[in-house]
Amino acid sequence: MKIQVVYFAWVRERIGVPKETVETEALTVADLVAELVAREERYAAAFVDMSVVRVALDQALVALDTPLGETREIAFFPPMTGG
Amino acid sequence: MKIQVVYFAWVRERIGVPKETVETEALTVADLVAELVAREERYAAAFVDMSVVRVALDQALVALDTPLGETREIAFFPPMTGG
Amino acid sequence: MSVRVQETDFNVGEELAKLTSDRVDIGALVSFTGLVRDVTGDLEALELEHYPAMTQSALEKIEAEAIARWDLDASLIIHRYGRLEPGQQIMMVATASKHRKAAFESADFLMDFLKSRAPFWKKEHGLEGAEWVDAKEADEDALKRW
Amino acid sequence: MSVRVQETDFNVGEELAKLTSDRVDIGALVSFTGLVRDVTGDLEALELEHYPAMTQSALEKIEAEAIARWDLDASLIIHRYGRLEPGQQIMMVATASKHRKAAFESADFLMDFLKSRAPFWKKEHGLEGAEWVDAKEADEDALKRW
Repeated sequence: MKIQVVYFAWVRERIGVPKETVETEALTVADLVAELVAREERYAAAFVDMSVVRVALDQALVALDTPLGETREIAFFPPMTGG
Repeated sequence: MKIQVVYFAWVRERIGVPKETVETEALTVADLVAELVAREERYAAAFVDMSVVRVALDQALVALDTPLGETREIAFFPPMTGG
Repeated sequence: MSVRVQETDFNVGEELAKLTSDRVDIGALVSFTGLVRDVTGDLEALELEHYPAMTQSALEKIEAEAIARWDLDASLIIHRYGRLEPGQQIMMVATASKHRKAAFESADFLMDFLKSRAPFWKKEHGLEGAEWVDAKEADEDALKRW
Repeated sequence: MSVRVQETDFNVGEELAKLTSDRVDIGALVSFTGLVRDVTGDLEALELEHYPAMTQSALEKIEAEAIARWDLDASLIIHRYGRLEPGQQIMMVATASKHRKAAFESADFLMDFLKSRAPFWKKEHGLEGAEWVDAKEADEDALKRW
């Protein structure tokens, strides 16, 4: 399936693009992360410590083991610093 | 000794004047209250329940058993409702 | 760090702007505004009586206590007296600090102490007559939090 | 009850006045303003990045949660993005209620959730270069209070 992937803050900077479309057969968020990490060094640099990376599926925060299901957009970003 | 006595809110309304000078030999706040209550009905009406009357000696809140000492001004009023 | 007791109205926005203008050390600014609320629908006015000789110093004492407890960069208390109509402003406090926790807690603290330790008394004038507002036991209890 | 995500500045005084104008049911109004603080003395600007597709709905969810928990008569969240200089306003929340406790608690709650659940990221641009602001563990812990 094709999924839109968006990145923010230092995750975006390490990966080098704000968004991209990814073709994947990954079942869960963690599967997709593993797939990206295996592809290129810049993904490995962004996802080296997943405890400081947050994930949203279609704009809702989820855990790493969440199935991708029908997700159209997945976002990766650091812990938020609003307010 | 002569002491200035001031009243606020419903204490003032029951006593009928905002302030007056009282000549007294009372040693404590409680003594002065007892003396006033014995003088006239309007004091008795104001001081019938001292649990809802607050006292300040020279603008500082005190307890009923506080000695009058060198006090120039004593104030009687209901619990405050600021804010 | 200032306290004002006045009959006239005040402008919250202008007061807050003054507290932070030309400053880059303030990260958090909290304000509380108290307004005349018409609970029963028949309130004509709220009359605020106070003890002029005591009010300013009582408010300054409360402010000094907040400054001693929290690391504040600015604070303000304004309290009105006289006759106020429904919807009008009664008083405001503002506290500014580097961090939000200090700003929130100190404003909350100021309000709790203003309620029960500032020499003001409220009388509600309604269509059916006038009545003094009773102090709430909950307000006195609130002081024990601090 | 409104949420605004914008690049432009806002006027706290005007926003608060709008919340309470023509109303006689509001007794307590609390506001929090977050400002750009120059901690080290060499901050040139704070850059706020956000996730446009998510920001508005994330803030609305946080506001809805506050409205569900407290009896609020009005609420407002404004959050800016883009490049901000020291001393400038980043965001504000305001809550109005009949009673001060609800107004204070709900504003405090909104801030705790905005800190860790609103999709904003801050980058500090200083004389020595730029650095992303790390989330504080204390901010995440603060959510457990509620």
